[in-house]
Amino acid sequence: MKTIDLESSRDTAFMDAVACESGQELKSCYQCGNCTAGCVYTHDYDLPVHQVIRLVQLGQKEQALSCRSIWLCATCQACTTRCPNNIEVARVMDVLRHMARRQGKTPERLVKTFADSFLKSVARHGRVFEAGLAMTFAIKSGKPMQDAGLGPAMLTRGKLAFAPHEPSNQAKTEVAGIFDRFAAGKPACHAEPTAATTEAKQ
Amino acid sequence: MRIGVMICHCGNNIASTVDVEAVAAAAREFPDVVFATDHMYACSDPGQRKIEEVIRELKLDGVVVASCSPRMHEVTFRRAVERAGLNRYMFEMANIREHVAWISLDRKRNTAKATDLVRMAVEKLRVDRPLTPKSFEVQKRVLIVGGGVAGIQAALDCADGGLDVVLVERRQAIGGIMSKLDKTFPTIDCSVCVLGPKMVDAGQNPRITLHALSEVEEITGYVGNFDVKIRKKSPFVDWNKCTGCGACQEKCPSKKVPDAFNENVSLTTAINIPFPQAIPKRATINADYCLRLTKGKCGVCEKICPAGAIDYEMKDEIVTEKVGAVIAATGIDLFDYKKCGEYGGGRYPDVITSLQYERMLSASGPTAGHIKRPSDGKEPKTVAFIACVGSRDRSLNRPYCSGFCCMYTAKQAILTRDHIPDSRAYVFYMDIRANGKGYEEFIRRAQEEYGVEYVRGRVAQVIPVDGPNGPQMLVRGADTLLGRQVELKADLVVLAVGVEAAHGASALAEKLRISYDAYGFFLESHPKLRPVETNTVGVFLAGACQGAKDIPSSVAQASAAAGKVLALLSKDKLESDPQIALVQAIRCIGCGKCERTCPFGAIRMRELRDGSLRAEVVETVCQGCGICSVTCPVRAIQLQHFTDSQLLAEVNALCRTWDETTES
Amino acid sequence: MSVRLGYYPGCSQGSSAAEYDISTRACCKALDVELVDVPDWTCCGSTPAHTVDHHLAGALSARNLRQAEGAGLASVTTPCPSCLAALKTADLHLAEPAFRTEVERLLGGPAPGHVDCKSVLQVLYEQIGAEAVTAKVKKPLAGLRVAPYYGCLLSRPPALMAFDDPENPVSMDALLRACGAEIVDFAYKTECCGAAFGMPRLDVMTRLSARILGAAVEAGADCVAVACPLCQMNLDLRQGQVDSAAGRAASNLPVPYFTQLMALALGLSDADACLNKLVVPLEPALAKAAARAREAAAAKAAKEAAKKQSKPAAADAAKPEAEKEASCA
Amino acid sequence: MQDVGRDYRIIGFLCNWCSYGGADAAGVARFSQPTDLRIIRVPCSGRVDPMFVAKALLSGADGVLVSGCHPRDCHYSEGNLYARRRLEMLRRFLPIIGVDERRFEYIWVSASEGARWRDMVTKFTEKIHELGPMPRMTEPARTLCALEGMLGHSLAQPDMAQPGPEGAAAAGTAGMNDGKGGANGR
Repeated sequence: MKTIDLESSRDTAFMDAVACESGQELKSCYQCGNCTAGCVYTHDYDLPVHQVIRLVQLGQKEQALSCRSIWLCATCQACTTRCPNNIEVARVMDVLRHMARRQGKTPERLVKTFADSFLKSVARHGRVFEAGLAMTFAIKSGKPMQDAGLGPAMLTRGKLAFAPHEPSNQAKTEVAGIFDRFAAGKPACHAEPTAATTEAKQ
Repeated sequence: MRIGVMICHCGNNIASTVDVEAVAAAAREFPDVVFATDHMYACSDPGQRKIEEVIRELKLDGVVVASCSPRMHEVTFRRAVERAGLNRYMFEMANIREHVAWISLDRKRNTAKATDLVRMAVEKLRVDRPLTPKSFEVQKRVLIVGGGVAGIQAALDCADGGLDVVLVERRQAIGGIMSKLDKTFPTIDCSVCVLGPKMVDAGQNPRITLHALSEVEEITGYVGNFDVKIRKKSPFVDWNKCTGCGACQEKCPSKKVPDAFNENVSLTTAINIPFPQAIPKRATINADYCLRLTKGKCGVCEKICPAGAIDYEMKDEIVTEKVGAVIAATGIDLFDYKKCGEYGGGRYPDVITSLQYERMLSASGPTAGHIKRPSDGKEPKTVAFIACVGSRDRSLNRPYCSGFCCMYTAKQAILTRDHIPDSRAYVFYMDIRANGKGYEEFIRRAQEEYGVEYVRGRVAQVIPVDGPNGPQMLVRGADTLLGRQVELKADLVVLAVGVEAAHGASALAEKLRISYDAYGFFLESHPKLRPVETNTVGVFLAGACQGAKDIPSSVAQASAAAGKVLALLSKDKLESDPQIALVQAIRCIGCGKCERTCPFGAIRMRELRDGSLRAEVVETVCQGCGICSVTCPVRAIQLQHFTDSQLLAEVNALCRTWDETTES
Repeated sequence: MSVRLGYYPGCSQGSSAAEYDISTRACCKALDVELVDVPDWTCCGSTPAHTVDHHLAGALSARNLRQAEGAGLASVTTPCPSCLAALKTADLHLAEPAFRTEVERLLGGPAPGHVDCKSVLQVLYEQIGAEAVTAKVKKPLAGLRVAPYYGCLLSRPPALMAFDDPENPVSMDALLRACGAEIVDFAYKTECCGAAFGMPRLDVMTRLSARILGAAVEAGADCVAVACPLCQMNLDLRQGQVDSAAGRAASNLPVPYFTQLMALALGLSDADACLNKLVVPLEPALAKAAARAREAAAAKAAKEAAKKQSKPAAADAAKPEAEKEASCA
Repeated sequence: MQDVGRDYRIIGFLCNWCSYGGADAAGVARFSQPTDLRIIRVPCSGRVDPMFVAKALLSGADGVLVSGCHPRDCHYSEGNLYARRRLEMLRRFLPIIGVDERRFEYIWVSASEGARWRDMVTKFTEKIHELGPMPRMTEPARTLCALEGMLGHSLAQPDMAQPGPEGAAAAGTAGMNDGKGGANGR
């Protein structure tokens, strides 16, 4: 394993960005490992949660953003619930994933594909059109047969609506608008820690 | 008036962010100031001699020192000026370290602020008056609250020093937490063998009056003369008659009473003597479980008691004691393990606290020293210890380190391997805190000699599972050194619970008029230099009530507190602080407002010949708060050294200087 | 008492979780909880949104809160924990000026004020209560052994959800006990089932769900009661995938929504419980339970009879008991 | 905190046992704070006469902060409760005599709360900077006497602690009766 030059590889801008976008104070993490201990996804992670946090503490942007773990976190909140230092760990994992996306890093392609297809469906119909989502994903994923077996079971039980049950056009345009403005890009984070977040800390 | 001023560098503590020469220069221009200089260390011997020198040479009648907080060195400097023949109250201090140099790096502003503070001090000094303390008799007795190892040690030391001691213990026997321990680290001494004799001494010493099953109800008065009201709870047994034979305990039909002394891992009887070495060895009836007291039937103990000591009608009793000093030694309680739901304490029988485990290890405990897990009484082969439960945890508002859990956990792991040679002991820890004599060595013994497995990482969760032979607890942890998730199927899980201030500690603090921190631990009057004193003169601290401590530290602090008390009460008379209220009779209109507001009853109304009333301050009782000064409609009563004009002198000093700065 | 609340079904209630929607509405009606649908609601963004961007997620949820606010609904309830988490998270962070500003940019309009969001479970447990439920039970689920599975989000993180015990929730236990069911010791109440990984990482999802189903079987449960459409889909629809991935025989463990079980106990029509929508049928479990209840009742009756010889007085008191048991079984 | 040429005039009355200790603790912990505050040590917040505060504000202080022990934690058992009652009364009267009551605050800080002290001082100082300098009062002395009337006090009377030297007397009460207008007999 290659040596980390703590000083030269320390990306403080990155550290600040994570702190700012997540509203979490990572300096207060003392690496007890509770998050890792309780995380049911550790089994599939390439880096345990506490080490992901550690990388951020040391400003190791490249490594932190290219790990698979940040894509495999399901936000089940076990870590956040049990952190002895009141750090919303899951929120930090979210933020790292956001950054990785912006950098075009996607070690877990299908996870990204699923999220994208889901949101596309929402953007088009205002609500998720499950059948449509399943189809699109099946095709994009290159594993069209994975869930094919489930089709009949759902159909016979009327669990698979063929047509999306959509809200009014008005509502659909509003939702579409949200996505358009989001695509138009957002300002960099300059969020001072505010009421809710500081409160949560106490 | 001739005033001298000394500005202290305090090495570079002050000088690095305050231009002390400039402050001294400015001071020379202040009214009545005939001398001003700066000095490297005003509190040092040369510093103090310099002060005395100047006072004599320049015939000063007042001195101002600008240095650290008066809470730190006011006493020091007052002694210095007194040595040079000045009255110690003709001295003022400006706090330019804690309140200036240490809170800002802005040299320009700091210097201006320091100058202001010196000006305020000078202006006050100009209206200060010499005061002379009076002396008063003291009670050569000491009250000690709490009969744990600290309280016992303090009691014995005070008694040895010739003081009468009143020892108050909330529970029915003294000994505290130490009496529940099996062995002690790092020597693996038998705990009760070490403590037992001390308990006996405390019980037998003619100088020590022991009030067990009692609590301090109220405490009034002041150093040298405290009046204490003590509530002696009714044991429903006349302890003067009871011989502690235990016959009642054998016959008592109510046998389903949780045994508090055994941390509720076992049951006892409604009437009981908590443990064999109990001091006082007297029976007590638990009113919540006694059939006679709850249902009106039974009465077996009364029938069989050979001494006829049982008294179901017995009521609480209030006794009053006069003492000259108080030592608080209320110790600690354990963190409630139920608050950590993820470990299932209270839900799963085989998840227990370290103190419950300690009782199991103890030969006099419920299992007679054999480790048997609660669920099925089987001997556990795999025991998991989880450290820092309720310690170093902000989410539980317990951010502090409890200090000794690392050590007792190592001890319990060693004892486990001792009791059950074919067992395995795992310790899940975050850091090992072993900063005591022989402590680190002890930890290493646990690891090397006894093969205790240490796993670095907090445990997330404990859940019940079916093991090969019977139910087990699945411990889900992490090994942060490997960066891996780890799991352990344990037969027994021991939670190394942290400590909290004893419940009710803050209430006692309010009765004693001492301060306590956010967690209920009592506040010492200076963390470094006055660790056993409190802000209330005559009240001292011993043991863990001041902050988590292990046995040696508690005993050491207890002896320290005893030493302080002995020194204090070695004098036959004490000097009263002259900073008390004084009535100007010609101004007093006898309205009696002051008498009504004084929290200490230090003011009484005296009737003159013409029948009119005048307020009068009882000097030994007045505590010098000054509430009366503000209450008096005609300002006839003034707190000496903090009079209206003295305080306003400081206010004016500030406002006036500012007028100048704005005009200039 | 009657309660009036805004109702946010969430997308899956229209299709994959239709039975949850139907049984929820039925139970609420029966328990005097008036549900007013949030007009023209849209997707809350769910997990995918917050994995992409917090402001986007905030805006998608905020739109629905605004709809509720507009309809004069001060508090909203939703059966879906994922929706709930999304709505509550948005509501919490809208208190932060910076967050609010960006969300309003995305909304292209004003963001809503505070809207109180609760899960249907919380409403039934806190605002109706077990006692009230017991009072209305017509067909107790006597003998039915249920493993209550809450999923990860209902009570976590406690700071956000502010409901029940994050480590050992008991609300569903209480409601189902009130319905006469027997709650088995189940240590996996809040263990994550694999959530949305069913499609992208089936292997991950099956590994996690396998542990939960396994634990429930081990605990001797007749069925697993759930409160989340995603959990239900993973444990029921995908049970086959789970079992085969775990390389074991079919668990055949029915996974009804807790509202379906309540609907049954409250004696609402099967259509309202719509059991036919479950992939693993519940009926066999119900039959087994009924048998179990009958035996228990019989045994009890026998005991009473035996007692009667000795102490006639006691038996009379117990007799109606026994009959009641028998009748409901 | 916005920077101005010089410090504002902020006077603090701190009880010796809790708040003064808290301020010391903040210093010992090297918590950086605004420099404007000048602290006057009193035995107990119960010693703080509302008239001191009024006097300070009317003689040009921009803000006054009084800090004592937390209720129930008072070294003199109830001094801070008297303080609270009196100072609350004063706060209500300030607007009447034309002083913005935001310039005056009373708080509780214990000897162990260094961080809390830092926060309190910073907040108060920032508030005063927002309010800007205290406007000059016309005839402060008369206003003061008016207030004395309202509060049923007479600060203007010379007190016993100054028998002889005029200097002392002047320093003591000059501000209270700067020249004429004062209600006192001298």
